[in-house]
Formats: sequence, C-alpha cells, structure tokens
Amino acid sequence: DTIKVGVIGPFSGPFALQGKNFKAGIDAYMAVNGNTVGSDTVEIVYRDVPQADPAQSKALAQELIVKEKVQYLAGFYFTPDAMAVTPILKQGNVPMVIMNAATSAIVTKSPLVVRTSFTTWQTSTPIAKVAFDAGVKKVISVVSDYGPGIDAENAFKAGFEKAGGQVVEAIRMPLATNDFSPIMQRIKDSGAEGVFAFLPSGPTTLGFVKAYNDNGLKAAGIKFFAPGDLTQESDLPALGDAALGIQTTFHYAVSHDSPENKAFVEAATKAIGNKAELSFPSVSAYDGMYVIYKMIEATGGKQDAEKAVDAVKGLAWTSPRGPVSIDPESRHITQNIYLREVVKADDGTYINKEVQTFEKQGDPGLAAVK
Amino acid sequence: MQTVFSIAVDAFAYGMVLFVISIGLSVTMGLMRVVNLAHGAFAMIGGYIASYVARDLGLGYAAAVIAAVVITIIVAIPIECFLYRRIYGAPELTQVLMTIGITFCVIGIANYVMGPTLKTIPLPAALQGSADLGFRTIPVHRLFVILCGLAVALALWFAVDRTSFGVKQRASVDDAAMAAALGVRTDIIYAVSFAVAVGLAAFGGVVGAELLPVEPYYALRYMVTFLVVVSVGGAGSIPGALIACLLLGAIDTTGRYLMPEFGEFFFYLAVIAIICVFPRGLAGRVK
Amino acid sequence: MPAISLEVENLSAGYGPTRVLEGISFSVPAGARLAVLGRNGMGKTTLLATLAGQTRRYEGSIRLGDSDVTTVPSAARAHKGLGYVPQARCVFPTLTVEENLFVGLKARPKTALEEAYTMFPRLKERRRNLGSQLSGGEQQMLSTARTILGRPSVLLLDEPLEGLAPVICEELMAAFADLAKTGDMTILLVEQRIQSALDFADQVVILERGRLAWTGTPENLTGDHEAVESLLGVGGLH
Amino acid sequence: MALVMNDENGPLQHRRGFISRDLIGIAVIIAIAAIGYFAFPDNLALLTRMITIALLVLSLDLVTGYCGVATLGHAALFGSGAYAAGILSAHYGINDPLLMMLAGVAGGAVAGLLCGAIILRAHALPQLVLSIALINLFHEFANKASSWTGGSDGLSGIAPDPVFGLFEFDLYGHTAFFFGMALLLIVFVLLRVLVRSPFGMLCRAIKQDPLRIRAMGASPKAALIRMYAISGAIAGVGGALNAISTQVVGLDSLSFTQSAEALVMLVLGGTGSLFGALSGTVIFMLFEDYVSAANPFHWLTMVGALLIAVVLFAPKGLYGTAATFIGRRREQRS
Amino acid sequence: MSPVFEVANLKKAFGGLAVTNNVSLIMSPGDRIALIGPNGAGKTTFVNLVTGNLLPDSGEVRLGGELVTKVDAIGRVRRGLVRSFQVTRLFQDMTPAEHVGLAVLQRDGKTGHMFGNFLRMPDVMAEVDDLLGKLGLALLMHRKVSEIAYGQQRLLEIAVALALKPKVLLLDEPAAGVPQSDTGRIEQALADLPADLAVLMIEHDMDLVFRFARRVIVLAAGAIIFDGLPEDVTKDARVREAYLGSYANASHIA
Ligand SMILES: Nc1ncnc2c1ncn2[C@@H]1O[C@H](COP(=O)(O)OP(=O)(O)OP(=O)(O)O)[C@@H](O)[C@H]1O
Ligand SMILES: Nc1ncnc2c1ncn2[C@@H]1O[C@H](COP(=O)(O)OP(=O)(O)OP(=O)(O)O)[C@@H](O)[C@H]1O
Ligand SMILES: [Mg+2]
Ligand SMILES: [Mg+2]
Repeated sequence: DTIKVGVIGPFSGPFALQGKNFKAGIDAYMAVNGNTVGSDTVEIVYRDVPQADPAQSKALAQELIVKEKVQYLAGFYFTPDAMAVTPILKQGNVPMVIMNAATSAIVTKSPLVVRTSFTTWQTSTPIAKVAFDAGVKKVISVVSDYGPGIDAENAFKAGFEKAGGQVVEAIRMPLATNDFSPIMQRIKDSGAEGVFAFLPSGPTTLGFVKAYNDNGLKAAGIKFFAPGDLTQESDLPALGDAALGIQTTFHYAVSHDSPENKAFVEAATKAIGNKAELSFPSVSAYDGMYVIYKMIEATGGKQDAEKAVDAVKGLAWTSPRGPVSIDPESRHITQNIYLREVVKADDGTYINKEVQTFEKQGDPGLAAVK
Repeated sequence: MQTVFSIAVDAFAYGMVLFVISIGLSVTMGLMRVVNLAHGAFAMIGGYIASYVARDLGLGYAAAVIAAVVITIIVAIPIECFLYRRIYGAPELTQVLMTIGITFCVIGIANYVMGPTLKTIPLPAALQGSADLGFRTIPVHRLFVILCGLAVALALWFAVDRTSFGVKQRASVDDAAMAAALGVRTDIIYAVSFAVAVGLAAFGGVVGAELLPVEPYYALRYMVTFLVVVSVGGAGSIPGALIACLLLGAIDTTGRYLMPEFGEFFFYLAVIAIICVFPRGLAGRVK
Repeated sequence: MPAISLEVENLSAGYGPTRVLEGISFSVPAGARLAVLGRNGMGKTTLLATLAGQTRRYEGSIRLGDSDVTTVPSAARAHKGLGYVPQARCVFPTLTVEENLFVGLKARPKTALEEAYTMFPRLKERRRNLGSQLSGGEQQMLSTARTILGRPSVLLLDEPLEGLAPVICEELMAAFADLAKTGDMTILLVEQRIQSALDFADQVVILERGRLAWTGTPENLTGDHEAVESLLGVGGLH
Repeated sequence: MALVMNDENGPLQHRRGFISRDLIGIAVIIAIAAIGYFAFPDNLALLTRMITIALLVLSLDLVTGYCGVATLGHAALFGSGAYAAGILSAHYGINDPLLMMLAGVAGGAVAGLLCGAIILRAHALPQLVLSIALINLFHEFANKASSWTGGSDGLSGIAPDPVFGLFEFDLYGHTAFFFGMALLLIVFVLLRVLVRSPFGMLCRAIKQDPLRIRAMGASPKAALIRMYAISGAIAGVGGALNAISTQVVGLDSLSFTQSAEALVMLVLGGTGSLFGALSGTVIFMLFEDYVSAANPFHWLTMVGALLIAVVLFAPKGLYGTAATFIGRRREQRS
Repeated sequence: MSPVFEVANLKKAFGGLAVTNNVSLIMSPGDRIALIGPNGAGKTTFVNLVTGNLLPDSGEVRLGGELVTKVDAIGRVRRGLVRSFQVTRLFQDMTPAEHVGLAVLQRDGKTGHMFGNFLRMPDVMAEVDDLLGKLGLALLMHRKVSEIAYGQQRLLEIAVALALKPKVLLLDEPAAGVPQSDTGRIEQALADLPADLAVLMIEHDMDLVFRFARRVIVLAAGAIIFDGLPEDVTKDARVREAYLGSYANASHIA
C-alpha cells in the first residue's frame, strides 16, 4: 500500500530556504532508508504556506486529510500554522510531527503532536549559563518582537538570573528592522558587559551582526550571546568575518562530528544541491521522518494515530545531531544542546564549531509557562 | 549631548541610504506616474549582478556597480518595451497588478537561479572599517552612501528641473498625446526615463546592500518602505524625497533608540501625521 | 498653381468600435484657409484629431506636402510641419507657462519665445505660473501660442476663439490671417462663430454626421440658405 | 450599425429587468457553488476559504471599485472582524456562531469607520500609503496586545458551537461551507441593492469627480465614510467566518500581504462590479491552489505570469473585459 | 426687494497678483446679470470665492441675508447657491440621466437612500426627462458622457445646475463650445427659469450676453469698472478698450 505523508511548510516566499531544508531532510532520509516500510510505500505530498497563515494551513491540512487521505501530517515551520491544525488531528485520526515550530505550548494542544525540532526555551536556556560562566554579570537582551523572540528573552532571563547574573535591560525591536545602529547605541549606553540577542534566521541577522561590528561594540569588548538561529549555516557565508567568534547554543551544527552526521550531510547535500544552503530545519525533518517510519512500523501501515504516537513515546536513537529521545510525557524531543563558536574552517568556509555540550536537555519552556 | 549627536549621525546616514535606494522609484512614480511596485525587483537584480561580478568573478567594486547598472538597464529594456509601455497612463490599479506580477516573476526566477540564500557584495578595502568622527565612529561605507546620495540628488534635480529633456519629460507625463502633437517623441522620453529609474534602482540596490541584503524576497520585503518614503516626499520631487528620507530616517532612528518596542508605531504614526497635514506629500506638485 | 499641402482621401476614423468619420476626402492648397463647420458632435474635432494622428484611423490616407503620413505617428507628423491646437486646450498643468511654450518650440532657440509674448502679452505677465493656474482664456492663448511657436506649415485650429474676449478674438483672427499670408501657413479652422470663420476662410467644408456634406467658398455658402439652415442650423448669414 | 451618432437607440433596455438579472446572478452563484461542492467534495475547506476571501474582496470592491479609494490596507477591517469574533469565543466563552458573526460585523464596521476617517484625508498615492501605514499599525497593535490576540502565535481556543445547535463544524467542513454560502448570498443580495441605490450612484459619482459632487451640495467625505463602515461590516462577516471556520486567528489576517492579495484578486476580476470581485477571487484562488500544489516551490512565477497576462489581454480584469466584450457583441447585434 | 445675494469688499491675491480687488455686488431675486471682462480679469476666481471653493483674503458673502463667509462650499450649495463650471466637470462613466437624477435626488436629500433605483422613481424620472428634453439631450440620456460631444456636455452641465433648483445661479461661460445652432437651447432654458431666480452669467459671446442680460458688470484686473444697463456698456470707453474692441461698433446689439 501507499502511505501518504502531508508536509506543510514555507516552500516559496521569504522563508523558502527553510522549506527547502525540510525537503532536503526528508529526501535525505528516504534516500538513505528507502521509501518503503515493510510492504508499504511512503509518499510525500507537499503543500506550501509561504508565511504564517493559520487559515491557509488549516485549509491545506484538511485537504490533505480528507482528499489526499494522508496518514501523517508533518512539517510546520510557524507556530500558528501548527496550532491551527491541532484541533482536527483527532477527528482525522492523524498524528502530527512538527519539524520546526518552536513554541513550547503546541504539544499541549493535542496528544497527537510529536516534535522533533527544538523549542526556543530549549536552545536559549543554556546560553545563559555560558554567559555567566564567561564572567559576564550584566547583560542586555535584544530580541525581535514576536512570539519566539519573547520566548528567548524569557528563557535567557530565567536562566541568567538563576545563575546569579542581571539582565539590565530587555529590548524588543520590530521584526522589520533594517538599521540596527540605534539599537547598538542603546546597548552601548546600557553599560552591559554582554548582549543576548535573538532574531529569526535570515536577512536581518546579517544587518545585526554587521552593526555589532561596525558600531564598535565588538571592539569595546561587549560579548555577544545568542541561540543558534542567528548563525545558521546558510547565513554564514554572507556574515563572513563579521560573525567570527560569535558563540551560540543550538541543537545542531552542520559541522557536528559523528558518522551519523557525515552520512546525513552527504545525503542532504545531494538533495538540496548546494551544501551552503543546508541549515537546521533539515535535521528536524530527517528525524521527523525517522519517527514517522517508526510509527508506520508500529501500526503495520494501518491508520491509527493514537497507537502510532504511543509507539514513539520514549523512543531513543542516535540522530545526526547526537543522541536524542522523545519524552513520553511531552512528546517533545530531548537532545544535547551544544555551545558553538563561528570559526573559519580549513577549506575557507565558515562553520559553527562545537565547543561544549549540554547533555539531554528537555524543554524548560513547558514548565515555565504552566 | 553626545547621544543626541550620535543619533543624529545615525539618522542622517540611514536617511541617505533610504534616499539612494528609493529615489529611482520617485522617478517612475512621480515623473512617469507609474505605480512601480517592481522597483525593488530591479534593485535586487542589480544587487545580484554586483554580487556575481564582485564575488564570483572577483572583479572590483567599481566594476560591480557599473556592471549592475548597465546590465540591469539592458535587462529592463525588453520589460519596458513589452510590459511597461502598456501601462503608461493606465489606471493605478492596473499598474499595481502588472508590477506585482513582474515582481512575483522576478522573485520566482531569482529563487530558482540564484538560490534562496543571502548574497553579499564584498566591499573594497577603502570602504571597509570605520571612520572616527571624534565622538564616535561610523562605518566608512555609510559615508560613501551619503556622498552617493547627495550626488544623485543633485544630478537628478538638475536633469529634471533645468534641462530641456526634463521639460519634455514632464510634459509627456502631463499629457502624452498633446506632447506628441507638439513633436515630442514620447516613447523615447519614456524609455530613457525608465532606463534612468531602473539604473538608479540597481545602483541603490548595490550601494544599499549593506543595510538591505540581497536575497530573492528583497523585491517584496522592502516594497512598502520604498513606497512610503517616496510618497511622503511627494512623488516626483527630488528635494521632497530627500527631505522625506531624512525625516523618516530620523523618526525611525530616534524611535528605535528611545523605545524600540514601539519603533513601528512611531514610524507609521509619523507617516499618517505627515500625509494628513500634507495630503500630496511634503513637496507634492499640484496635479 | 499652388502646391497641395494637405490631402485627405476616403478617410474613416473613430474611437475604438465607434466609427465617427466616414469616407472624407478633400485637399487643401498651400497657404489656403479652410473653415470646417458643422453642428455639435458632427465629427469636426475627430477630423482634426485624426489628421494630427491622435485617433484611430480605419481607412483612407493622409498626405502632408509630398509625403504620405497615413501611418506616421503623431510626433513625427509634428516634425513634418503639422501643428495642432486641440479643442480641450491640453495645457500641461504642472509646467509653467514658459515651459509649456518651450515644449512647442521644437528645436528653435529659446529667444523665439518672445514671438509668443508679443502675440499675447498676457502670457508674458504670467510666464512663471503653472499651466493649471491660468484662467480659461489664458489657457486658450497658451495652447495656440505654443503650437504656433513650432512654425508649422499646416495649422489645425479647433475652436481657438472659445473663451476669449472679443478684442482678443479680433486680434487673433488677424494674426491667423497674417500667418497664412506672410508665413505661408495652411490653416484649418474649426469654429462655432460661423461669421468669424467665414470672414477668415477662403474655403469651407461642412461635416454632417461624419461625412462631408458641403464644400465651397464662403460666398457660395452665404448664398446657399438651404445648406446653412439644414447643415448649420442657424437662420441666415450676413 | 455603421455609425454611432447622436440619435442613439434604446434607452429602454436600462429600465427593464433588474430583478430578473439579479435572480440570474444569484442562480449563477448557487450553480457555481454547487459545481464546486460536487467537484471538490473533499476540499470544502478550500471553498470555505474562498468564500471568506470573497467577502473581503467584495468589501474592498465597495470602497475601491465603487468609490475609487485606493487601499492596500483593507485586511485591517477583515482582521478586526476576525479578532472580534475570536476574542468573543476564546476569552468570553460566547460560542454561538451567529453571535460571533455579529461581533465580527461590529468589529469590522468600527475598524472601517476608523480607517475611513484617516484614509480619506488624502488621495491617490498618498492615500495608498496611508492605508499601508494603517494596516501596519493594526498589525503591530495586535502583535503587542498578545494577551488578547495571542500575538504572533495566533489566537487559539476558539470553539464555535453547532449552528442553530444542530450542525457541527467538523473536519469535512460541510457546515462551514453551507454557513459561508448562506452568508455570501445574503451579502451579495444586499450589495446588489446597495450599489444600485441612490447612495450607490452617489458613490460612483464621487469616484469620478468629488469636486463636482461638492458643487452639487453633497459631501463626498460623509458618503465615503459611510461606505467605509458598510464595507467594514462586510469584511467583518468574512473575518468572523474565517475565525469560526479555522478556529484560529493569526496576525496574517491583519497583514499587508492579505490586503495586497485581496486587491490583486479584485483587479484581476475587474473593479466596480460585484461579479468582478467574485470571479477574481475564485479564479485567483483556484489558480493558486492548483499551481502551488503542482509545484510548491516555484508557483509564484506562474501567478506573476497570470497577473501580467491579465493586464496585457484583459486590461479591465477578467470579468470586466468579458462583460465589455459581450456587451459590445449585443450592441452590434441590435 | 431684499437681496438674495450680497458680496462686500471681497479681496483675493495670488502671490503678488490681486485677482479680486475689493469687489462688492448685490443681487436681487429675478436678476439677470452678465459678468464680462478680459481674460484673466478674475471672473472665475470671483465665482470660486463666492461659492466657497477658494478662501478670500477678506470680505463678506451673504446668502439670503445670512453671512456664509465661514460656510463651506457644500453648505452654500445647500442654501441655494449653485454654479456651473467653465471647463466641463462631469462624471465620464455616467449617463446624462444619472447626472440629472443624482442632482434631483441630492436636492431632495435622498442620496443617502440605500435601496431603490431612481430609474424607477416616477417623480424623479419625470423631472429628468423634462429637463433633458428641454436642453435637447433626451435622445442621449442613457449614453455615457465620455461618448457625447463637448457641446452636448456643456448643455448637460447646465441641466445639472438647474436640477438643483437654485436660488442664485452662477454660470461660468455656459455657451463656450456650444455651437450657434444650440445656443438657442441654452437661451430657451435660461428664459424658462423661475422668474425669482437670480442668475449671474459669465460669457464671452456678446450676442448671448446682450440677449440675456438686464444688467452688465465689467471686471478688469480684479476690479469692477462698469455696472449698469446693457445699452450703456458699449458706450463706456474703458470697457471698449479693455474688452469689447470693435464689437461695440457692430450693428446688431439687441
Ligand atoms: N472618446 C470618444 N468615444 C466615443 N465616441 C466619441 C468620443 N469622442 C467623441 N465621440 C463621438 O464622436 C462624435 C463626434 O464628436 P466630435 O467631438 O468630433 O464632434 P464635434 O463636431 O467636434 O463637436 P463639438 O462642436 O461639440 O466640438 C460625437 O457623436 C461623439 O459622441
Ligand atoms: N491658483 C492660482 N495661482 C496663481 N494665479 C492664479 C491662480 N488662479 C488664477 N490665477 C490667476 O488669476 C487671474 C484670474 O483668473 P480667472 O480664472 O479668475 O480669470 P477669468 O476672468 O475667469 O478669465 P477667463 O475669461 O480667461 O476665464 C489669472 O491671471 C490667473 O492666471
Ligand atoms: Mg469639437
Ligand atoms: Mg474664467
């Protein structure tokens, strides 16, 4: 039989790169592991939601379930897109595997949700400890003013204050900020010794990092901390030397040194066509497919969402990013978070080099919001 | 006090960048009366060409700028002939439809050909680094953009207000049929104006790339910004556009400094206030 | 025999699907003054506009001097010596008076602007004003002066007296007559004031529903009461 | 007919058969809906979404097509309706779809009044920019008021009750579809009456020359603001329907993108006629759905090409051009 | 009879140019005034000032005794002061019937009605038919204005003004562009106006002026240089020189 998996993501528009990474991860998995599970053939049906648009996302999910008869829904780059679909999972008898959307609360909306990516809380909490350990006691936090940014701000603040540091100021700036000079001026004036920043990966990070250098903050010794969204690999060539030395915490670096990752990077590069475009959503998609394959195995290809989800609760395996497991309670992925530093590799490309590992991190966000 | 100066410098520099990038749009929109939503698309094409020439071919920055402007104009010629020529004088909404269509196509093609990642244009050593102003530093590149902005403003103002081409150009826009009846070759005038606008777009795309990095979605991402500064200035007025860019740059920068979380509010409230007071833009010509 | 400066053969024209002119043929010798008359909506404006290359032509040919301009675009016709003063005036609203005149100059030196100012001193007073700020009559003067500055060999005038004060009308008609005589200009005049037109013209054509209904001299017309009555809808002429 | 001249024929045509033409119009809509229903029985969500957007586009047509107000911020009205309905359900637990609909209408109308009062202060390009500024303000506001709106994560927790206590909003979307269809028909009939009324005629005249209207003693501004409020109410119906059928309201419903897309659909169909608005929506969304499913990665190019083609070959919009063409044919035959 | 319309010391300057220079004027019901003067004398500006389309620098305007200097243009129209435009301003996509219908509805305060159609309102249509018939536009009443000739548009412009049933009517060159054959219609329409309506007409067609006016006012360089009977105007040397030229000598003055 053919088992269809519906994947909803941003395949065109401003976030096309991330959608492309979804596809690369999925293609890579199927290239390595074949497109059959038992006697069933797995087929992927892609649907495009270029920007956060819950209504569109829901309409497409409905279409995928009712018309395309998909047994699994996956993808979901933006939180509201995932949120919109959770109410129909039960009736549709379809599990949902989230490959990006990083707000903690989504998993609470339906028991049929499994997440193989990360949450902003998860990746932002360890950097607080890193900052404190680096001897920085006063930090200013600068985030983009939207859901994930606010999550990042809260996560950092919670972690940093627990460690004993002080967040002297918390700035939220509009998503569509082009010129960061005034922000840099604010940072300077705040008297902080370090800055914690969160911006969505993409064009604006370039301006931010450049402004950080150009306005003399780097020279002034103000340290820079951020979760890895800021230095995603596909942005690094553009950031160039400006990013050198920036420390970020994240769940995955393309340069991660393990045989699993080598195999993954090779397959994913082939799928995406250009290694420079490879970024973190690909690995979540890859692991998402792993989970879906396990679900298909467990249900023998029959459509039974509950059984499928139950089967992967507690599942543990070695992902390209390192050892991971699905937390049976929250159905969110437990994984290592790495501290990385941007360095120039021998071949002249820029990479996130892992320098420290925080093992088996769960999602602190869920507890924090509760 | 130092902070005030510092903000002022940032504001001025940002305003000039806005000016350089959007002035081409003032030409199409004010002087040719075409609501050209594809302005960003041409700027982006320029950026891609410059990036290719400077990074992949390894030629110099100057070569990249020139190549960007020239090739973008060459690319634009058929687009003008077959598409824009059909919408001169058409209702605004038709123009919106056509130019959005063009933008979509350019985005799609850029995404396909160049890939979805950011492209940078390496700066020459002379433009890298920061200059010391005494009380603070400022990236040399910003100073360069400021100079470019002033030069463009002056040259354009001269061409439009002081040359016979400028007079004929404005006449053609006011009433193309009558201008033709008086012997003005309106199609040539339009083609040349369009080439100038596109060339300026490409130029702005290249020199502004430090602030607005080049990627496929560039064409839509900054569309609103361009539209806003040009209209607030009063489409077609070079001094108006300059003042608007500096003013909005200042508001944006100050707002972002004082209350970053309400940055957008300040900016758009200022836009609304200005237009309510000057319904034709700061220096809008009477129709 | 004077050379033919404008020749129209079997001309049909109109707007989009609406045909207005049908099978118009006539020719005008160089230096002639032709009055085109007709009641409201009979196609006078359409005829001049078609000659100037501004409406859609369906059939027929137009010759200007010794070249065929049937398919030549409007601007090129102007360079071949055709001047057109439209009924709607079409002053460029965002240009100053001086700039408006400048457009009409074609390639002539800027000093020639004085010609226009001698013709209409009023324009000189207002030369820095925008076209849109002029009074109705001033716009009419500007429109006429602008075209004359280009020294056309054939001048098409569509109701050039509309909205002008009687004194100016007189002066203007005299100036036109002068241009025709000394400047060797051929003039086609559309005018509602029949008497003024007849005083001026040496040939008359009358349009009726898009067709040429009558041709002749002013004297003939004054005698032809029936034509005057039926084609122009006025009592008698003096 | 060779020559169109002064003594034109039939003024009579104009006087007969408005009602019968309206009935035909309604029949056509129902027929198309029925075709959609049977052609895409498993894709009712798409059809419902089409209805929602159609309501937005109709509402936009009222101000843009009939009044000549250029706006790229019309989603402000739509989104306000959606949030009004959504907040009623998510925060106050009032889940009756009809009450939610009422809240949407009210929310949209209020937003319409507000936007109208500001947008009408300028014309043409500056007006367009005012509308952009407004939609961005609305968007920012909704983002900031995240305790009410859920911010960028979207407002979830909307759980509409069954319509009349009988028909549940289910996975298959039957209820939402029929509910939406009923709303669309009601709105359509009301708008038909409105655009032909003296008030509708006044608005059309204002579109062409507001100064002339002033010289006739009518205030263009008062009329336009009124029209804006009506338009807001209609957009609010669309917004509320969106909230009810999706059960999530995202910031996108208050976005520039949504506004621009609505405008594109309207111009694509043809401004200044209700059928233009409807056909533009249907054609654009079907096209988008088709090409984006066929190639989720590069479909934007196809949409761009469609828009260009429409401007080149059907400059009055698809419906507008077709109507002109048919009208001309009819004239030639008579 | 008490004046319906009074202007006192009206002044307006554009930059340095005094376009309306201390103009005062009184009109009584039934007046038929012609306002003439050289091009650029300030006639249209005068109309714009009194109708509220332009703001005067100083001076007063009264309508039926009420001071309306601070009332906006719309308010003045509603109080019965109606104008026509020198350059036609019509709704290009609408028909003559719609123009006149709209004016009638507006006058009756019915343009806010959101249902019904004026084509099916017998009282409105009767008036529309009547007015358009009078001006010879009956056959064109359902064609778009953009498709009818300029001269006919001028007639429609007058029809719209009349449909508003004004107390004071200001006509700015109503016959400009109207051929001689049709000026008769305009004259007829003017002659049929209610006797107590006050009319001020700007016109350069002297034949029409002398047939219509019972009082002539001459404006030159923004100031009134003559105000009197038509018979006397041709005798005034200043008017002759500034405006009439040889017309004053012509034989056919009514
Ligand atoms: N743009 C147009 N579209 C369609 N028909 C038009 C257009 N312009 C004019 N017509 C029609 O063409 C006919 C002739 O118009 P034209 O303007 O040439 O008349 P005219 O003789 O100049 O009249 P007038 O004395 O009023 O200036 C009229 O019946 C008019 O309805
Ligand atoms: N907005 C303005 N700015 C500057 N000058 C103006 C403006 N409006 C009108 N004028 C000038 O004021 C003078 C009077 O204009 P107005 O239109 O009142 O003349 P008019 O008496 O109606 O003339 P005509 O008989 O030619 O229509 C003209 O010289 C005109 O150029
Ligand atoms: Mg004419
Ligand atoms: Mg005047």
